[in-house]
Amino acid sequence: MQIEKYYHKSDALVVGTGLAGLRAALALADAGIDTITISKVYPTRSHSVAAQGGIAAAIAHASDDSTELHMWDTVKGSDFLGDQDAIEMFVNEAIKTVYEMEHMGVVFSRMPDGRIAQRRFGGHSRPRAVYAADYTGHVLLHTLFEQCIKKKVRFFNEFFVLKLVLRDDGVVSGVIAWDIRNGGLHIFNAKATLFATGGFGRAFKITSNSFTNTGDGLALVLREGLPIEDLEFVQFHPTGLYRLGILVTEGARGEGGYLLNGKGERFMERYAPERMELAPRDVVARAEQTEINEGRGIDGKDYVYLDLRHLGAEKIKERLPQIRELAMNFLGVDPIEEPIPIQPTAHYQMGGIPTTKRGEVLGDGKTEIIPGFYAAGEAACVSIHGANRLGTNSQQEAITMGRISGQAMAEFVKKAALFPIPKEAVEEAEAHVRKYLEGKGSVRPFELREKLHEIMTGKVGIFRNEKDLSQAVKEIRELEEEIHHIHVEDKGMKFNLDLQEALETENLLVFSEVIAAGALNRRESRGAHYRVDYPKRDDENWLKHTLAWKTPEGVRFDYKPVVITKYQPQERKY
Amino acid sequence: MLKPKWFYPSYRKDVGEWAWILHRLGGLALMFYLLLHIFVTNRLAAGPEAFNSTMEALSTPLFKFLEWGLWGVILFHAFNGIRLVLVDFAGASKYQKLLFWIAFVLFLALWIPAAWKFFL
Amino acid sequence: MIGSKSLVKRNKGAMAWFLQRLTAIYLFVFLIAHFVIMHFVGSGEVTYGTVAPRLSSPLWKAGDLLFLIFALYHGINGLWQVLEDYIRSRGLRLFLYSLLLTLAVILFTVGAVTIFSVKA
Amino acid sequence: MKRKFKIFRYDPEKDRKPYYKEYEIEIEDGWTVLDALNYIHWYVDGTLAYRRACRSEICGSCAMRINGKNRLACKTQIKTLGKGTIKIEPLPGLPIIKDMVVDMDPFFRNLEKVKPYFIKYSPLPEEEQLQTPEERDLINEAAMCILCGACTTSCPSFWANPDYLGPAALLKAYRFIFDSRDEGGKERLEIINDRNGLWRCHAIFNCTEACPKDINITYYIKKLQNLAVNNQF
Repeated sequence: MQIEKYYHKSDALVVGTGLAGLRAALALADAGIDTITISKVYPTRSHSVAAQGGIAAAIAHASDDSTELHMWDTVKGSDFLGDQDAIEMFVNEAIKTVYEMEHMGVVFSRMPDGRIAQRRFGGHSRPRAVYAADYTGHVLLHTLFEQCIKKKVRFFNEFFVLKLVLRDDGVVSGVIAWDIRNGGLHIFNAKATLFATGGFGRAFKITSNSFTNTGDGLALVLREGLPIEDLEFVQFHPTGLYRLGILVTEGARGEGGYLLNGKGERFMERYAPERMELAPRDVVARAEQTEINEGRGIDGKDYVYLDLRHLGAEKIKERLPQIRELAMNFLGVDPIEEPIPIQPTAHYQMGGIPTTKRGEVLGDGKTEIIPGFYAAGEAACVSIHGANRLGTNSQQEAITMGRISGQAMAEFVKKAALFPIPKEAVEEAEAHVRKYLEGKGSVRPFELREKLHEIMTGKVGIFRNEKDLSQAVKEIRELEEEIHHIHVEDKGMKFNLDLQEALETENLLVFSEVIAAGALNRRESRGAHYRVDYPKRDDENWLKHTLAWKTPEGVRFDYKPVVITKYQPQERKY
Repeated sequence: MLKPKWFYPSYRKDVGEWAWILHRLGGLALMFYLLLHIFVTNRLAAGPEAFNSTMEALSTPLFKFLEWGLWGVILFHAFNGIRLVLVDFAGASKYQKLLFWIAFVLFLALWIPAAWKFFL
Repeated sequence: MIGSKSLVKRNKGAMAWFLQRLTAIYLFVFLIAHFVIMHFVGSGEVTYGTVAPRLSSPLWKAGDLLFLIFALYHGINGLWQVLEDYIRSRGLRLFLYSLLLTLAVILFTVGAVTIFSVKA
Repeated sequence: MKRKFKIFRYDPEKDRKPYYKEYEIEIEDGWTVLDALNYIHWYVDGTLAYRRACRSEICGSCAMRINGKNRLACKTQIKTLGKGTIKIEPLPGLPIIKDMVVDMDPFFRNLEKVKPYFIKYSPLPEEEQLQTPEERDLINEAAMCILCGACTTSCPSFWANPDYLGPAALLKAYRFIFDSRDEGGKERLEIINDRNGLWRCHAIFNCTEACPKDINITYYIKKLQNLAVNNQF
């Protein structure tokens, strides 16, 4: 079989076109850098588009607020695992980000006097979420896409990255990608490469994430022998539509929605008497799961209700139109008249590719910067979110870190040289595709995925324990063997969805082991990571970031300290 | 370069598309009729005899029937035209379906009973 | 947001669109009146004797002339709109446009001759 | 419950011309057309190609023609499609890459023609530009567009003449022209006031019928047409 090869050169390369990727591309274009973006999908299909509730910034329009408060809320929300120097920078930049986005034309919801409106969100002590009804991510992503069109960024849409080119001398000089539409290998050679490849929700059975969120960036980085930070912290969003996991924004609770169990009780009273439904997500998701596990789900089943009826038809239609539409279409429930059946859904990865505050990727996870390699957004771990992210901080992080990394890249590119891509890298990528196109296995990609879903949701979910986790690690490793026997039915070059799913499944398996092993390794409960057998936070032994490497023998761990500047760890109560 | 296609007959048509198709075909028919009409009435300029003989030749039942058909085409084109004017200038887009059915009922009500006038 | 009075200089279809609708309203009224007079009041018989006296009054002449102009505008422009939908090549568009223009001039001349030459 | 699907198939590498293939599968209550396509792809025929991403009506990937009409597969509940065989085809009017996958580039190229981005010449304030809720309401619905392409590819004017900007691009123009903060309205109006622009809209309403976000696109195109006419005087 003939596989064509195409070569491209540019100064900067951005992989992923969600909020982080597009913002970085825009920063690069603003600096006059020739930029290529690569994406598995058309930019407006990136999963940032599905973010709903808002974007956090202490602009203090709806109350007294300050960056200090935002910082404190974020640090506390992170269960003190967030790096405080990064958080401090982040909350200050956040305000700039909101005004900057407004200047690009984002249609934020407004107060009667014409200023930007804000609303409450979980874990934030003030109404801090700047929003556009319940489609904030949509307007932000489209606005950045529009600005990139204006600046004539070069888009390569529907390309699947097969390999990150990390040269022997430790320099990243581009990526090698598969043209989904027409087949063929495209070799992108650049002075600097940014990974804004998003999250890994699709490792789980019930997830709010798009089909595209298969954590490809993480797998590519792990394959090159680089570490990943804090991957055991998986955020479960408390309100996913029952059985589907489709996101119902926290803004629904921010506007005043209640959570009810099978007995009709507002059960959050028992778990977070002060903040109630607006406690951070880890707390609410655990509370829900506890109710369900103890038989107090609706009719004893595995869901609870999100009740919006008391908000009234007008408020629901104005502030939460999309939620209403989704509930009506997928569950046949009109939130104006009935409560919405919901359950926790895998939502966000707190960990990721370890980076500095400028988005530079750390080769050893600690201090050693890889020349020409950057990461931003959900794929990266600066660690702003620590062990648990607060709602609305992710869109803010994606855009803010996208901008900062883009600017850092622009500076780097102006001084850097272009290093060629070694022949072996291209051969490796080609072999990777050929393995599937020419293989004669018997396992279908989706069979493997379903097995993985069962393991991840069943054993690496909200409540974790030693036995399940060690079993999960073992089973994932077995699945990784099976990937070699995979059978791709479609052997064609044009839009081969089967091939894409096989490649994605392999990626899922690569990092899922790291999640499970990391969860097994961390013998404490902190933020989103809850060990039934170690239910207490253990600052003495575990106030540190996990760094994990893939090795043939299993996952290897190392640690780095948490940066603590202003706030000493204390008990976390809501 | 994108290849244009004249039409997708299999695309599921709602009233809007039906209205457009009928309006367009009716318009073409009316344009053709206008052409004939202008030449026929021009016989007036040739004096009474010429005109009357032409008119006589055109008073067969077939022409009566065609005239009745013409009345129908005009009615549909006219009422749907009013609907379009309302959509264009009065922001009536949200009511376009209702307006279509009103136009359609008016068209039928004025067309079908009018048959006796043409055939008598 | 743009002010509603800033000027777009070249005519790229805006006026044609507007006039199509303006003429439509006149045609709607005139044509229905025309049919009612021709077919519903009076004998329905069309001879020089019944038609010519009416057409020779100056008021009718003016109305007819206006009708001729508007109907031709509406019809030719409508036809042009249809052609524009399906024809993309600039050259062919130009050719058809001149063809339609010629047709309009011929029809106008023939029609105008009729209107002015009718005597009671 | 068993349901039959008649699916458009075309792989330019293998097939000389397109054909339809029937699949009968067991569906569950609450399934959307996308669920059915996934099932067929995963368990019945791995060579089937289509686009999908968010599966929650917001990314716009899975627009296709279902039972003759453009819709989002992820939004279309199977139970709303009656009892007969369900026919699935790609969006009309765009080049077909494979099966339900069409080349969206012409669609996005048309979008790019209308300067689909915020334009401001006067200096920006330090903080936000003010905009009242009423001013924002003017463009709220138009800003909901997800660029799925269902509207433009449902338009007979676009089928016949792909140079026509199409409803999606015009809606985007509206979203900026009627934005109280934007200053590029005049130049945008110059672009869309064109024989291949605004005036190819004949109020057929297919776009409005097809829009999965229930945006009354025709209404906004009409507002643009009126604005363009007013600017003639």
